[in-house]
Amino acid sequence: MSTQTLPQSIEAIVDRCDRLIEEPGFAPAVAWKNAAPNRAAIGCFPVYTPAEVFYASGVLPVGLAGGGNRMEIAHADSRFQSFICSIIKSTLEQGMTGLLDDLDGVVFHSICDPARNLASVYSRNFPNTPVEYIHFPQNFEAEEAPRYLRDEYERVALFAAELSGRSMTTEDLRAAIHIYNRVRDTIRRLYALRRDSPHLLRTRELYPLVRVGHLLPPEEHAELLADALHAATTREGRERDRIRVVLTGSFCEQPPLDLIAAIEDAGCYLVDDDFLIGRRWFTGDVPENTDDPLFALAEAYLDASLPSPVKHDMRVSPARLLVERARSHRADAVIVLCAKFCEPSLFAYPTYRKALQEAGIPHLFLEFEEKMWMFDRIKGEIETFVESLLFD
Amino acid sequence: MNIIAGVDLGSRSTKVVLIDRNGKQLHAHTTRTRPPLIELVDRAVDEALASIGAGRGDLHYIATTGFGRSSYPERDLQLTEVTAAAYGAAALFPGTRCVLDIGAQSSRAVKIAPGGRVREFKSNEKCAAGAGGFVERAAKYLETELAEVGDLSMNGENPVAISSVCAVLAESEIINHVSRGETRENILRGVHQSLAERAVLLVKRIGIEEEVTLVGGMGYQAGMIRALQEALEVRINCAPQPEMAGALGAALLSKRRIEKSAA
Amino acid sequence: MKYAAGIDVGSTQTKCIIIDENKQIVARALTDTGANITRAGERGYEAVLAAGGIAREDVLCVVGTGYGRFKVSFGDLQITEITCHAKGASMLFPDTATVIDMGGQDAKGISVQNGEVVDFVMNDKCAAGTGRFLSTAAETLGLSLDEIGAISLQARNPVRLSTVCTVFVESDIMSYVAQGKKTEDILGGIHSAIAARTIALVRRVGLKPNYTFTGGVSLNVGMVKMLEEKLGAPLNVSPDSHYMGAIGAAVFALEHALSAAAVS
Amino acid sequence: MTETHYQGKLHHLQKELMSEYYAALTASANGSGVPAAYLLIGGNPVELLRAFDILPVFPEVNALQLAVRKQSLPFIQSAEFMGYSSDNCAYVKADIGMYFGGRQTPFATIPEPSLLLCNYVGCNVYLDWFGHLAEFTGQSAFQLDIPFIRTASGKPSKEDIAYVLRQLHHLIGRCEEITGRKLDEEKLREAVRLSSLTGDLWAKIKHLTKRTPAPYDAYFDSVTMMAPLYCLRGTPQGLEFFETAYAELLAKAEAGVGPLEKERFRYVIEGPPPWPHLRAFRDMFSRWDAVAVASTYSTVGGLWEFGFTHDPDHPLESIARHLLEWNLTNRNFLQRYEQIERYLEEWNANALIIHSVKSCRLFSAGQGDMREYFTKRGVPTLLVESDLEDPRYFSEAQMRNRIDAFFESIAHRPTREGVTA
Ligand SMILES: Nc1ncnc2c1ncn2[C@@H]1O[C@H](COP(=O)(O)OP(=O)(O)O)[C@@H](O)[C@H]1O
Ligand SMILES: Nc1ncnc2c1ncn2[C@@H]1O[C@H](COP(=O)(O)OP(=O)(O)O)[C@@H](O)[C@H]1O
Ligand code: SF4
Ligand code: SF4
Ligand code: SF4
Repeated sequence: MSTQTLPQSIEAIVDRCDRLIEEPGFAPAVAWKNAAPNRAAIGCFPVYTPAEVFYASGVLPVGLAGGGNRMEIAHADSRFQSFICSIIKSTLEQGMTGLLDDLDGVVFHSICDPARNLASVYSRNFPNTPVEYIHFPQNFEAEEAPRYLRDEYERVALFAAELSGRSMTTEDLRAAIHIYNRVRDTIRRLYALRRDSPHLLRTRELYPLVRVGHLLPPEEHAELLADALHAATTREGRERDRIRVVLTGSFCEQPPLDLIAAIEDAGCYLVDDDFLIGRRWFTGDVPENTDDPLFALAEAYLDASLPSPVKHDMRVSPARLLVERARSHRADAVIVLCAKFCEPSLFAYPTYRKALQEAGIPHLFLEFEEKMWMFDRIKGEIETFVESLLFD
Repeated sequence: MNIIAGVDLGSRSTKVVLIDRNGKQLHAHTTRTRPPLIELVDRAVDEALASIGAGRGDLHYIATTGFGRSSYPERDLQLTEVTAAAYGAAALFPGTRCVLDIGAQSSRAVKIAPGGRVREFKSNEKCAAGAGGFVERAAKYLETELAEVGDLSMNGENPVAISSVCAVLAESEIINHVSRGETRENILRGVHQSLAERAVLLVKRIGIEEEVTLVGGMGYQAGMIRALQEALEVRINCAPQPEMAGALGAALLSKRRIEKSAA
Repeated sequence: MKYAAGIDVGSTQTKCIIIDENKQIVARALTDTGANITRAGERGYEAVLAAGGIAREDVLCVVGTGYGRFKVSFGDLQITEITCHAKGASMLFPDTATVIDMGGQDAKGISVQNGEVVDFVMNDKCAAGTGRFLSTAAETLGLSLDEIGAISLQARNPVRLSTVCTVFVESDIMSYVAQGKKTEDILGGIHSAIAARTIALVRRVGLKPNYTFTGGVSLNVGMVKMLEEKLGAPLNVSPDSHYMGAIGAAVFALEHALSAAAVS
Repeated sequence: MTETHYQGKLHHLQKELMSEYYAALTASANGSGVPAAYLLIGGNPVELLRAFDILPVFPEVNALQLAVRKQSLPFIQSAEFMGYSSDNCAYVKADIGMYFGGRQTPFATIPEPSLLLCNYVGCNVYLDWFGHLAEFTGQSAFQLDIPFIRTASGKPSKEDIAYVLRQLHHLIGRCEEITGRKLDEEKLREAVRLSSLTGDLWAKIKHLTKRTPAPYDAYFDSVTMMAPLYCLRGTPQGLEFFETAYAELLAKAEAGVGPLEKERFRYVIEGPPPWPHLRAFRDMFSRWDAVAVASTYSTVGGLWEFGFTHDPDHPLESIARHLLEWNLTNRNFLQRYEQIERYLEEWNANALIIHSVKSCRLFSAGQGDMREYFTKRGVPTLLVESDLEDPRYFSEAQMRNRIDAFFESIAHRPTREGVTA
């Protein structure tokens, strides 16, 4: 159904993404659902959800990415205390205010204790909404782990089939892996472009491009990304005197768009980040044509997924990976931007700090909340940091 | 004359420092921060210039810092208060490696390189906050002038314990102590100790290195300096006009920028 | 005539009430709790006795409540302000189902049935979004507490606050001032933020009309309006709402005295 | 004045046995040659270690001991200086701070681990904690991955059990490497047998508080028995301790004596205790003649009172079941609601206290919902907040105000006979 018209400008594409992101509800998913029988849509917590398994079963996985800074939390904070991160509350709040009514179910998994308990609280508060929970193996060394995860995915596929009324075939799964591979591949290219020519693609632009993937069917997203890649590559621009920064920490709850812009405006080129890991979580393509594509997916999680503080792969030191990432991206500095009260990311920080100090890479530690509205304080911190690198 | 002005728009007070092209300080004064900020800065700078017999025409360059740094459109350079205070402290005490900046509402610990470049810094967080404003309110409960606070605290023999992390809740503790009949001296010393403990937590997070210089208005309070010295177990430098460090740093860094671009 | 007294030693102010045997309020006194909590109770008590021209011996029973209730050592009983606010509210407004109490250091929601507490919630260990927040805001803007409520009602474009943390609100306000925002819009934003937070808190015990608003902040007309707007329901507010804890305590004192008399 | 504390034989024996245990830790630290393994309380597989004569070290127990002795804060702070956040679990911070402070505590020198056994049971923080210990000690941690209970039945699946069993075999391999000895199956069976007897006694002790008055406080007194339950389970000393405890508590029950002069309120309590302020917290309840008849916290290491026993004939299977199914931490949040409901009903309690701790989100995330759930069902429920390790989060006046108001409010209500479900 590609309606290839005039090449669009990157600004126009980003603008469209911004609008989609800020619009409450899930109109694209609903349209997709209504376009054919045996389709359903499910909300998922963005980190590491196996989108392919759902999509192959006729279920569009929609990323739950919090409530942003316009939503007022009026109900959910009676269920989760003040020391729990915002995305937990805003997800529940969305449920309680009917904003998730277009979704046919929700899936959570073992990323952290609050998200796990949310699965229970969610199912209690919405007895009519099917809720699924995936256990990701935490023992990356065990040879039985891929098999275990494969079986877990199979269980999830049965759950998905119940929602859509359609069981997935091996062919379906191969096709789903194929389309998501395409999405991820284009995202990787966009990331590479930003790494090599950060003046051609701002993070404030790249971010919404990836983020709409939480809302759109993968085919549509793949197309949008391809257009964006083309537009960005052919753009004109001049590299400026800014510091190159790798941003890490905000893999789950997402910072406000204005905060991302503020970081850049303070004088940084963000050359890598871990935003939205759920849209791009493998380091390369997942093999499409194996006999058991479920197994291939499971193996890819264990051996080829991007690191994050909710994946506890003891074979590698996340802190060392961060240092390597900073080096390979020719970064002048690292900003650790953690969601307030996000224990996994806060726990990662001391090890990062030690490794970065030992490697002589300057870093700045910051905390944000999705509901942040004023940025004066945090801007002051970033400006100081930039000043400390620019002035001598 | 080629005068450089550094203006520090703090939450409570606005500080102006004038220097000449050799970096010599010509003038320094403080005025209360009151909106509108543009007029405030204009007036403060004019007054400063007038006091040394100069006028607007002599002003070559103006740098702003502090929370209101971007509110003054005529600025040539804007710097955050951390950067500015670091350069100011380094100018006042060249051996400084660690700057503690305690103002009315915020406190920060900054590790610096020789010359003043910031290496690492840490600002106070919510719930562990507590700065000059806390002392001001304590002084009010105790019906004491701010200017006396420092000396009274020096005379406290048995400082009271203040354990609340939140500065607001800590005030109720102060009230409690007053009701138990504690002396002003002991309470104020307790207040300074609790602020010093918070400062230690900040400093230790970046790692302490000597020399340590205290800047910001709290430097006027002898009791605060002593409490910091005891808590950190190091000697603390403090200038006679400690709250001017930011404005001075902004002016001096301007001078460096001017020289650099001339070269 | 015999009397009963309730003394509410709050974090900021001490409120004292004397009622007669018919539960009519005959005297009130409002004093600053100030530095000496132990003396605050006694001082307030003296003030209320003087205000009513009542002799100590004619008071059958005294109940202490509030944060400093244990300091009302001359009292006969100590009861928490939660129980007392429920009691007092039900005396003045018998249909009360929900009490919203906003004091100096905390905010509470109390679900009430026949004057008794069914359930209650308080804000967590934090001074965010309380009366103290309003005092700090007033101080930062150079206004008095009595004015801010009325000014907030003039807000056209209320600002959004990023925090209701009492320690950090000053910097938010200063930022808005630096941006040139109008005082009424800043105050409008402040009242709106606190009202929203308070309602979210009270919702935990169930938002059941009829509502009675108690505590010092009930004197703030801006907050009354804002809460009513957000609740979509009227609030019972009396000129004595600030005394509600003391009124409840006095009613307990009277009941205690009467039942003691019945026993003997 | 109400007596809020009693010191029976069991307390003395506890002190004696625990100091022997700590002496063994110190000896290991000083080179006695007995290897030590760090492991976590949640559903701990201590029997397996006993079979290899490996000393179990529970960092959680050490952390809470520090807190009880009011010595946790400096360690917490030194971890915060390393970059740990004030929002991170303070058990971890106290432990890491202590580790870098030379592993010296007032009760023992904690040995370096020969094995870091991360029995991941529910708590995701466990993974970070042992991951960091691994990074700092240069040791590799053994991740025992226990799938979370996520089925409607509340049971682990066949796949789950098989997966855990396979990992237990790997663990045995690791223990064999460390000790240079093959697994002695007889020894394992014996440890499991001792464990099963211990567990039975513990279950019986727990059922004693169904009586009125409850012979002991199922929160404040249970914690005395929890350290032996973890540190000594699977040994003859552990069994001896529980025999003594049961006899003593049974005698009290028969005599109709409880920890309070008069028992007025019976409550269930959810959440870990505020260790740094345990005494003050207890007194807030004693003032109201309120006794805890059941606590969820006492089931983090195992849920024996609901029918679990180790099976010496199937030692590994029963260890796997213990890890997967029979402990609080690996069960989902709604199973906890069921557990509390059973306590309210079968233990005849008339109120629920939720002590919500900031450190432990495993326990606390969602307790607001729990409050809502039980309040709606007519159970008077109070939620209070503080912390289990960090002394800074306890505000005595506020805590007391809430507890007083709560009991004032239920004192005025007609007393319930149990609670209608
Ligand atoms: N003359 C003085 N004597 C004692 N304390 C003072 C004096 N001047 C300022 N302070 C203290 O310093 C604080 C203000 O410091 P300052 O650095 O000016 O703050 P800011 O830059 O945030 O406006 C006040 O809150 C007060 O506690
Ligand atoms: N005249 C007034 N107008 C508006 N607000 C007021 C007035 N008087 C008191 N308040 C508010 O009431 C608060 C004190 O409330 P109160 O119920 O007495 O609290 P507490 O019992 O904790 O002392 C003050 O912090 C202030 O915000
Ligand atoms: S932001 Fe962090 S704490 Fe919150 S749900 Fe995500 S991983 Fe969990
Ligand atoms: S009011 Fe105090 S406790 Fe509450 S958020 Fe602010 S600093 Fe923290
Ligand atoms: S989060 Fe809870 S269960 Fe996990 S280590 Fe901390 S206290 Fe223990």
